[in-house]
Amino acid sequence: MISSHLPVLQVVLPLIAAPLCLLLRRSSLLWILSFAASLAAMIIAWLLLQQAGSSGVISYTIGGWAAPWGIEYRIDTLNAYVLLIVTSISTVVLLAAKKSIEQEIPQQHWPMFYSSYLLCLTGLLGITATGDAFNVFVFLEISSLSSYALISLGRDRRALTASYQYLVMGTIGATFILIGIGLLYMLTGTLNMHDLAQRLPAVAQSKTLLSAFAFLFVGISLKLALFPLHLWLPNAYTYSPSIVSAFLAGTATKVAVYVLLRFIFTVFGADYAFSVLPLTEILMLLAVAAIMFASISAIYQSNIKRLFAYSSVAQLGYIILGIGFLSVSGLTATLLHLFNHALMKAALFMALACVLYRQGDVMFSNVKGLGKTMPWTFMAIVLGGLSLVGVPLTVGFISKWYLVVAAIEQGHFVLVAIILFGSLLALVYVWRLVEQGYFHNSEEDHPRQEAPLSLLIPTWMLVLANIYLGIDTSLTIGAAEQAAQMLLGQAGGGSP
Amino acid sequence: MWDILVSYCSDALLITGSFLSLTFAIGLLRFPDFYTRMHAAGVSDTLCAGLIVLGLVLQAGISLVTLKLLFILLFLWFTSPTASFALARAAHRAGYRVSEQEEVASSNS
Amino acid sequence: MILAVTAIALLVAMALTLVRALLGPSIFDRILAVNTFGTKIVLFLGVYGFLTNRPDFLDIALVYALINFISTLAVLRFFESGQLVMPKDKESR
Amino acid sequence: MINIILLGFLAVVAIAVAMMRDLFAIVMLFGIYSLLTAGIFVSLDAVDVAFTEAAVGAGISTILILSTLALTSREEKQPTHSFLLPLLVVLVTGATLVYGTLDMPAFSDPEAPVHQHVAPHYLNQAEQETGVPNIVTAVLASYRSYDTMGEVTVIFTAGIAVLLLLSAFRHHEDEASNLNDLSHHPVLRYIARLMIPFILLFALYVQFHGDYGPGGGFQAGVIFAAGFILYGLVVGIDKTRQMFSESKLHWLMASGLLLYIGVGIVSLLLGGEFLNYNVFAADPLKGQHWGIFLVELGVGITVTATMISVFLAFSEVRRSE
Amino acid sequence: MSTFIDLYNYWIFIFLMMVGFYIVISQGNLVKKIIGLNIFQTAVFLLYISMGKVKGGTAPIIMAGDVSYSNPLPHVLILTAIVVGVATTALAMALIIRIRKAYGTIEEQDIHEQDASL
Repeated sequence: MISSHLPVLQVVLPLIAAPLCLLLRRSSLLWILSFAASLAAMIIAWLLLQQAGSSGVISYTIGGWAAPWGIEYRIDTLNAYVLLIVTSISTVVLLAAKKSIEQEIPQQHWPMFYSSYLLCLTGLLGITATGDAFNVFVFLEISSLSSYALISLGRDRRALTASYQYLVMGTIGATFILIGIGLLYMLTGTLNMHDLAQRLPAVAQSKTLLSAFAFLFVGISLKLALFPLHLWLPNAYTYSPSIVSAFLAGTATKVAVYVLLRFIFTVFGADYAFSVLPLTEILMLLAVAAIMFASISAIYQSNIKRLFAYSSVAQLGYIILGIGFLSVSGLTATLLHLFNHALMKAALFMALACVLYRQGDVMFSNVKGLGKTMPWTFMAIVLGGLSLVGVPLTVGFISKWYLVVAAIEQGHFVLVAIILFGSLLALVYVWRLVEQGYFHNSEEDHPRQEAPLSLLIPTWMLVLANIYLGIDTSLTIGAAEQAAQMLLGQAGGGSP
Repeated sequence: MWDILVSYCSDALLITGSFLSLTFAIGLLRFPDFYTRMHAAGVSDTLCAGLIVLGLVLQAGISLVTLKLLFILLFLWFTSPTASFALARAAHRAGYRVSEQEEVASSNS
Repeated sequence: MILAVTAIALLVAMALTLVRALLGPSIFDRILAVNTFGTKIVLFLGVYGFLTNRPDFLDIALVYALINFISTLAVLRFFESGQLVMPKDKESR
Repeated sequence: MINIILLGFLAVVAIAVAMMRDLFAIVMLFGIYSLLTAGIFVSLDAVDVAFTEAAVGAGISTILILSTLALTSREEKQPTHSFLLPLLVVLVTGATLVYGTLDMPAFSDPEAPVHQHVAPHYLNQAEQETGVPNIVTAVLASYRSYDTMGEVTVIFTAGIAVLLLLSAFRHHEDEASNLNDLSHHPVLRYIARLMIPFILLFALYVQFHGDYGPGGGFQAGVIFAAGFILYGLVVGIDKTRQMFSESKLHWLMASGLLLYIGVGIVSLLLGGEFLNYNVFAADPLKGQHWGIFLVELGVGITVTATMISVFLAFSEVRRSE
Repeated sequence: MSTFIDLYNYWIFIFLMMVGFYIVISQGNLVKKIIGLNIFQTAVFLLYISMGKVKGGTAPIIMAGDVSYSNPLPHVLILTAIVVGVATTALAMALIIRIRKAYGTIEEQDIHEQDASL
């Protein structure tokens, strides 16, 4: 009986836990409850991925109202895959959260912190699971509002302005999305994505449809921090509490990429999206600009969190680049990098949480000699960095490999060069870290002072996942390829 | 017979109310200084609101609608004098005097 | 018919009030105009309900009146806190 | 026709907001803007929306922005940076939309696709299927009740976020709150106290009459909260706080949302889909009735509690740095 | 010509939307930005509601007799959106109060200067 309700439980379980957090007075219970909710969500996501893999699309009608009248949850391999990414990152991050929160956030705020965290998770899961266009907007706002609150909790006062800036840009993005959805509704009279997909070809010539597409694209790009709309991201990631940085870096932009994929491929259909606008060229241009500009910016940062935030913008460039190829290998690369980048960035930000825990800050001066004083933490940073560069035997290599293959397939040799050059730039900023950590000694002679195990173990879980999934690729590639084929299969029109 | 009388009364009230509200609105626009303008607005708010709402009450007859109308009237009658009182006091405190205001207004327009 | 005339009269009155709100010149004139405008729109909605034969929608006018009252009090409190009293209250226009 | 005039007013007000520098005047104008919008909603037959916009836009938003101004500053500086780029962005956006309008169905055309597919089902079937004559309520609380759950969650999230941001800055017990209350106006206090019971009664009416007329949990919650905000304004913030301690408000905020989710979970346990009210009673109509009643109640509780705690949080911020 | 009048409504919304959007991205005052954001959102709400209007229709509360009603679905969506809007406004205002406490100003430019001088 339970198994048929999994799609909705996926979202509702963390949602129930959120108000409960507010009622709990014991701080130890808070963490246990949040972790349990997240873990349960992860297990459900895993089960859903299995179900979707074996039986195709799972449809769940909420309230018992059939699809276009009521709201439908529609899970296929793509959703389930993204759900798994979000829940697993969230779970591992929560594992480390307890210690880090104790240090960074005053105790009176813990119930509300965990509550906001779970609400953010709920929002992200809701966006991913739903098959209703307006429902996307509602859950988008849940996740956005809670993430504004989470970011503002950073200790630096700049966290407040970062949060404000994100609030303004995020709301503009959400309003654009709202306009787009409204125009789609105006043309078809429906809000269900599947239903929209079937009704849109009839109005494909409409100028209104083109304008709807433009608004959705720009709105989602704002949420996705696609270059040049990324301005909110570096500040938001830099000044938020470490745990929040790790969580958001691993999940928020990934879900936005998912929404973009969903709208381009499922709702509009690749045929429409890529024929009405020179989408391939636009995506490739923006992606290349993101890779070059953000990687170079990253090199000049003195705050390591900010460095990795810029690197996130660059990595999002790779993810977007894959969409532009409009081929199975390109999309596979996109989806792989979605997972892999989530793993890398979560690992790196968690390692930075360890550094912050001991050093109090994450400037370059703080990592001097860290190879000696915090060897495990620093090793995690180095391995995560190598994965970012795309060194073989790490996950970063796999996704870059697919990307290069996709580029060669279509004869875009310039892009191949740019991808490799981007990796070189990544190597430069990772090398700067390595140099500071291993070849400089800190000014004061610190004794060896490793981060507490409760922080270190989750970090290393992610680092090891980076390596393990870089060697045994069957899990991720299998799901990614299946999802990519499904997306392109839909491009032909009609349902699979 | 009674019905016709009531409907005439209602019409008369509505017409008077709308005429007065127009007149006072012109007053609000044309009067020279803040205090006279406030007089126009304050009287218009209470008097016109009373007339128009009573006109509507006569149209509605006795029902839930009447009750709602009377509550609306109650709120309006509380709001407007409160606001006028507060405004006058604040303006006075801020140094606006009836004579002085004229100069300020004319120099501004 | 009479109702329509009343509605139009109220609309015109609203327009005139709006002009005062925009012209100022002092902040007090604006507040005054805004307040009157609120009253007018409540009356307008009441009349509009009768005009469209659905007087049960008076609920909305009632909410307006209530909200108008409360926000007037909020403004009043703002006054009392001394924030509004500024040396020379003139717009840059 | 009325619509066009009101729209004209709206455009004028919007331009005035853009031009003015005095934030206080801007907030007042913004209040007018909301009222006008609500008027247009009424003339476009969206009475429920007008209800909400009046209560929220003209009421809650204005009060919150005013409280913020009281704590910050009122005069806006002359912006010095270039306005060309923003203007360009805005023009491009506007042009995209104008381009989109060229193929739009004519305004209020009953043949437009919007009125063809899903909406007729609601208009023709909803009353039979849910027993609620107000179709907006039927769609809101039954067909798309999951969206409404999301809406309650949004309110809850915002409440938590505001508390998270402001609770550390509460003034101490002995310190006076940032704004004087109006308790030294005896007449005002008397009138307000007289009115509060009626306001609460009206809120109850809106809560439970939402099936038949405009209104529902959200609007009722705002009016309920407005009653207590009025109390706070004229009798004193501290007195209101005594009525609603922080933990009580937390409890209320959470319980409304939990009630809503609980309805969904119970329907799961009874063998239906999440939020399928038909399973609550042998007669589906009766089940729908119960379901809609309970979720609206949940909405009302959470909205009331959140609005009150947000208002209190804003009012209790201490002014000194 | 008839299309022009038919679309007049939409164009006013677009104009309002542009004004609101312009306030958001061009003004330096944090409070005013949020007011602009509200105007921007409200214009979108109007767009939705106006697409639900049916000529000669009335509010979608079923009455006796043969009446045509306006489309209820946009109303439902916008009810939700209004709530989201006020939630965002409340959060933004709380943030502004905190920013003012931390920086002593609510002008974007002054904040940038303070951050840059660190």
